[in-house]
Amino acid sequence: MLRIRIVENAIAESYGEQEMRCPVHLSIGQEAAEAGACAALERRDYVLSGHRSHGHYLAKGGNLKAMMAEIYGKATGCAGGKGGSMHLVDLEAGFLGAAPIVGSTIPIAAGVAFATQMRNEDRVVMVFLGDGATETGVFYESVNFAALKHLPIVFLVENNFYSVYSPMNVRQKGVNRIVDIARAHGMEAHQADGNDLDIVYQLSRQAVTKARTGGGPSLLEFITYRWREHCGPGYDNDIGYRTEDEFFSWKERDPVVAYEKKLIANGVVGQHEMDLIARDLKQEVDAAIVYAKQSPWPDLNTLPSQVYAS
Amino acid sequence: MLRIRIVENAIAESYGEQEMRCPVHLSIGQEAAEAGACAALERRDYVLSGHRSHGHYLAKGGNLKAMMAEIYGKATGCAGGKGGSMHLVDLEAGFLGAAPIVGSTIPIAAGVAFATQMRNEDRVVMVFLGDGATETGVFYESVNFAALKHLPIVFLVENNFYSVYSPMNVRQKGVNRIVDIARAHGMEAHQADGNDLDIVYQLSRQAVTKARTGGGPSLLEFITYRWREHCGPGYDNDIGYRTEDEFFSWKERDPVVAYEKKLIANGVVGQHEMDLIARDLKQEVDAAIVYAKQSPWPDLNTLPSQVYAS
Amino acid sequence: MNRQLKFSEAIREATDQAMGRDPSVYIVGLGVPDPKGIFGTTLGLLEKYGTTRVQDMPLSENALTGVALGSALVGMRPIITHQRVDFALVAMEQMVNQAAKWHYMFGGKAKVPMVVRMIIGRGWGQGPQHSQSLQAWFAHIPGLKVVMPTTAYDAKGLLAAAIEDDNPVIFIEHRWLHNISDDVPEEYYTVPLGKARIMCEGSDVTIIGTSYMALESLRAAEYLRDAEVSAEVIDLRTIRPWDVETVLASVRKTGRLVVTDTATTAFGVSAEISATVLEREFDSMKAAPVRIALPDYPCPTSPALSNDFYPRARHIVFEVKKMMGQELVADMLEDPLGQRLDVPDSSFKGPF
Amino acid sequence: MNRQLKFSEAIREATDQAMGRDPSVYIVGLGVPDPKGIFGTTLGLLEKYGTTRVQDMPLSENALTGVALGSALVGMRPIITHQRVDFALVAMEQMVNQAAKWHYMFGGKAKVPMVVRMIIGRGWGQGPQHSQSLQAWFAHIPGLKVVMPTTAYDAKGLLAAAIEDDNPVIFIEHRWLHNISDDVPEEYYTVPLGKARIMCEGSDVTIIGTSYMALESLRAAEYLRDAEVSAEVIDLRTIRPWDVETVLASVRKTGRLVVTDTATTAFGVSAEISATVLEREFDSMKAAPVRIALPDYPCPTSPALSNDFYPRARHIVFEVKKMMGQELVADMLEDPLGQRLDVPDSSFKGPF
Ligand SMILES: Cc1ncc(C[n+]2csc(CCOP(=O)(O)OP(=O)(O)O)c2C)c(N)n1
Ligand SMILES: Cc1ncc(C[n+]2csc(CCOP(=O)(O)OP(=O)(O)O)c2C)c(N)n1
Ligand SMILES: [Mg+2]
Ligand SMILES: [Mg+2]
Repeated sequence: MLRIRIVENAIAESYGEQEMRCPVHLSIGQEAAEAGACAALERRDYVLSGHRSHGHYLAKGGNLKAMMAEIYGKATGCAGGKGGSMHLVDLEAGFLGAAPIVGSTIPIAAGVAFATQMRNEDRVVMVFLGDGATETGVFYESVNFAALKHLPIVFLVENNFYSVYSPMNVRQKGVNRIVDIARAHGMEAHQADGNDLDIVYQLSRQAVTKARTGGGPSLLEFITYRWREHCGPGYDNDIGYRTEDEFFSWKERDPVVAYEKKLIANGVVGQHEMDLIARDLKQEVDAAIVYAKQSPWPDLNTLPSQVYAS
Repeated sequence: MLRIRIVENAIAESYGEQEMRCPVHLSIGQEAAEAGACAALERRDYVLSGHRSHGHYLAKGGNLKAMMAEIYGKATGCAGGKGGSMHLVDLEAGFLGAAPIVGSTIPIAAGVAFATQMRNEDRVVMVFLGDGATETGVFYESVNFAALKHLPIVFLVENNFYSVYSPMNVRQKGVNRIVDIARAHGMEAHQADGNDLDIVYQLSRQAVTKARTGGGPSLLEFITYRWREHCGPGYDNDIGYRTEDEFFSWKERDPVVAYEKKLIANGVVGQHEMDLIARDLKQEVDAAIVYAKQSPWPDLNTLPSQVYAS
Repeated sequence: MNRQLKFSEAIREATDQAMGRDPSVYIVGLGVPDPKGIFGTTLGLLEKYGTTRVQDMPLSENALTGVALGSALVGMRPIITHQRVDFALVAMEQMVNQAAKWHYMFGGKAKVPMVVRMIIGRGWGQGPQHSQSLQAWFAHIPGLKVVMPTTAYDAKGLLAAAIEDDNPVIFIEHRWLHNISDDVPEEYYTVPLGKARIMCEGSDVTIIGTSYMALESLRAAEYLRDAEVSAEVIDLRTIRPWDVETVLASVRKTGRLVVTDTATTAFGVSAEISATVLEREFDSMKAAPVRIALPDYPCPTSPALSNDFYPRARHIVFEVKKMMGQELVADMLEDPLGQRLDVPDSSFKGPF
Repeated sequence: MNRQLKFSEAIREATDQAMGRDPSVYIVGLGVPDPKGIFGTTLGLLEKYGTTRVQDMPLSENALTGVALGSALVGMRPIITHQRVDFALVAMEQMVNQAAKWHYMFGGKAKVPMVVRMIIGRGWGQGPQHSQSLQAWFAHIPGLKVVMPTTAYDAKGLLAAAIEDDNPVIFIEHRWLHNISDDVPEEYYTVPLGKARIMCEGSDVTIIGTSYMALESLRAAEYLRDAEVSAEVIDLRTIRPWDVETVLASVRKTGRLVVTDTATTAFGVSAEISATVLEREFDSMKAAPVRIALPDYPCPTSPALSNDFYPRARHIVFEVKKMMGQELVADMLEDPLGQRLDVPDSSFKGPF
């Protein structure tokens, strides 16, 4: 969780250098939902995601250097430079891919779960999506299919109240719409505080265990908040789609700080230890950025290749 | 209701002559849901439908001769022969159109309701769909939109258990999935016996009144049964996707006969009067078929016209 | 070796044999296991391979395309069927943004071996929403392959090759071909994607046909023989990648080009072929190229209208004679037999 | 009359004026009323026309396209916007099966006056799923009209004409044009759909451009002037119906044809234009036609790769010189300034 925060902050800081020449969607503020959910998975399990995927990639154990290099458009990037920030992949880590057409990776994840089920493999699939994605036709179709086939999948919704700059009230109605949709299909569903790492982990653990033991799919909706602008490194409270008050009320509920405090209060770790961990992580991230910057550009002859597999 | 039955039977009888050169989807067995729902509407209200639309067209007051001529591909057809059975239209009757891509007229109907609302018109929109259509992404998207905008619309689902030859259990899960989906969006929804004309009418009347008085959308799911084959004039219980037992149990619950019996039992009408009505209707239908057969073919120069409106 | 099989049976046999050879092949689609079995092309598979590998689905074409894709990512080889290409319009996003690009956009890390079967047709009052032919759309998308077999032999071999292929392959079947028979070997074989078939050799004009239009082109070549015109008919078989070299070689010989297609002419497949040939073989050309495909409006339902909607052999003959400077009989475009243009040969057992 | 306006402002002004003139015009799209206002093109409309006529929407492009259609059936004139054409892939069914055919399939009983605005672009690391250009798809569909303005003047006039039109019009804007200014009258005016604009006259070669490629074509014509080649540049402006007569007249004069496009070359718009010209003006042609558009793979994200993905003026110059038999300098395709090909002029204020 802290690692995601540090990586995202580092991206935000370096973005201004104009060397990351692709859009980035940072998830600062939402780390608990991402880290907590992935902590419930095994390495062999699969994760898919959408446009805001750095946190999911890292939480699932994706290679940090390959991610940074990808954002920098380098040959050493996880997609050889062809994908960029919105197309991360790390097959060894079970991060099967992220793609930015909202909603589109949801059925793909269901298909992965379908294959897993057909082959009787001991793997669970988790797909991350936002509140906006729950308005796409393909989301509902996928929920119906997963329920029908009793697939080993967890639909992990991070509800951060916005789709770009559009608030919930211009997009959805119904008090518990998202979980109720899942339940209408006979699927177990829970809504909970997405900024509380322990709660996220517990619910995710339950859902993953259920899926693993043949109990079928679940949907989890975690309420959280994106701190930075929708796309890009800055803040955008000033442009008027949300209030500073709202922003600060969420900033006070910083999931990273909250968990740190909890760990320290419970005596699991001391403040100094925490600082050391943070320092090490920062060094790791800085090294990844250096690695990315120093990596070679992809060779021009890779441009027309990989259109077709053979 | 009886009229729909008689028309559909006449189509079934004449189809073998091979002069109706287009697919037909008959709704024999489902007439109560169609007649009862449309009876709750005013002429100025709008209806849209899908592939199985003869009953909706007639119940809304669509011109019978124009429909028959359309099925026969004649110039006097309601779409000038360009549409056929799957593309009925009668603007004067408020039947805005039917189209056979499953699910597709649902958002179009929502759009009609949206316009009605924007212009503050006193009109309600009713869109007919089947149980299969509730699996299309666009159905859910439309329900979400209608609930969000509080549109004056009624989603009228005729659940006849089959999508072509596919039964519910290979397509959907959840005990009351269809109504629960609507409710998840904060929309009022009811499931009821679609073969009982009075029940259908009452629920439809409530939903229409609600929509008309600013109460927003509703979804009504009526359970019913298609007697004939999915597409075409015959029976197809023999091919194996459903049992004769099932078929006969529904045939015993014939909505037309049931209502006739009720009327007679309640002394509203006598058996002889009923027979006279049936005879008149049969004559009307026969005349419409003669009209259709005698009508001229569309002129070849209409072939490339009407691609663009001007 | 001289076993006759219908096109639809050839499709079924290819599916059956591919499923028998490779446990990762499965088939899903609306009605796949139902008693009609997608015009007979999937009959018997359920009994043989069971409900896991032969599946019906909810009326959710978009999600199910994604599901097929997802399963392919982890090693399955799905076949997904659509009874009309029109229905697949709801699934364009998955096919075009996702399936076509997945291999490229992840730098070759993953692959998507899947086959999307779609059916196109002609007439029978199906009307505007059940009669489109959208191969040009798919062919425009790098990352997809597009196959349109004509003969039963090719149907079997190309479907087998499509299933073996590691990429998303759009497999388009013309309903009027389903009942046409030819020699189809019993054993498993593949026909390579991307290779055209010269259906008959000729020296005066090159006629390109695909799918059902290859048959009309062949018929035209017969009529033309009587008029002392030697036509070479090429069945493209694969639209993307198409066999440029075979076509260019033919045009170098004939100097004349007629391209037919089952779809709307404007912005269609025939434009690409014509443009490419003219770019590459301008100096070989003795006459302006001609395209023969559908007119620029939707297909009407009434037989009185759709009758004149579809081009047939005599339209090809007419254009070729014009191109050769031969005398044109004024009424040759009218059908002497009064046969309805929207009704297939008697070998066809409708309905669609 | 000499007021300068940016393309994006021209779009906004056309929308504003159309809404002011006709109460049935409304605009809906993801982010339409948000603070960024679709790259500035919808800013201020909410304040002026209120929340009923200027609407955001759920992330449901398919349904909302149907909603727009439905409202048009009963007399509204919706404009629906998509920030990328790629996002509109989920809405193909409504546009192609429904909106395009509604008028025809009901025998002219109803009409669908609606405008679908879509944005295309170039580069900036948008990658494979945010960079497609699908005008060929829409142009292949009878019943749709397809407009692609280049100048701010045309953007305003063509959008106004599209809104007035009684048919579904696909209106495609290139993001690199949004910040380019030219003379735009304040008063309301329309530019007729279906008419090309001769951007500069010439006698040696006809260069067809649309949208952003019309600007590259113009630049190419300037370079060519130095090489004593007189190029006529035609901006098609409308892709369907396109202005065949203006193009043919030009080719009759020049005998040479270069067609550029913002999309994948294969099976694209440029094929239709090339094929039509060769069919109709074969005898006028002095050289083989050439198409200059995108290569046959998706757009990669890394600037090191996308740099070489997009054709520019010098690629056009190169092809024209070759066609004219002029000497070719070996390295002319390389950029002397080392300017990145995926970055627009300084007039562009990104990001996409
Ligand atoms: C089909 C589609 N429509 C629109 C977009 C543009 N878009 C990118 S992200 C986004 C918002 C998604 O909101 P949500 O799912 O809540 O995720 P969040 O950004 O809040 O993490 C939109 C509309 C898109 N990428 N795909
Ligand atoms: C998008 C789409 N997919 C498939 C079809 C083929 N199809 C026509 S009717 C139908 C069944 C629809 O079932 P339902 O909605 O329950 O209506 P019913 O036929 O029972 O009245 C199907 C699958 C279609 N027309 N459109
Ligand atoms: Mg969100
Ligand atoms: Mg049904």
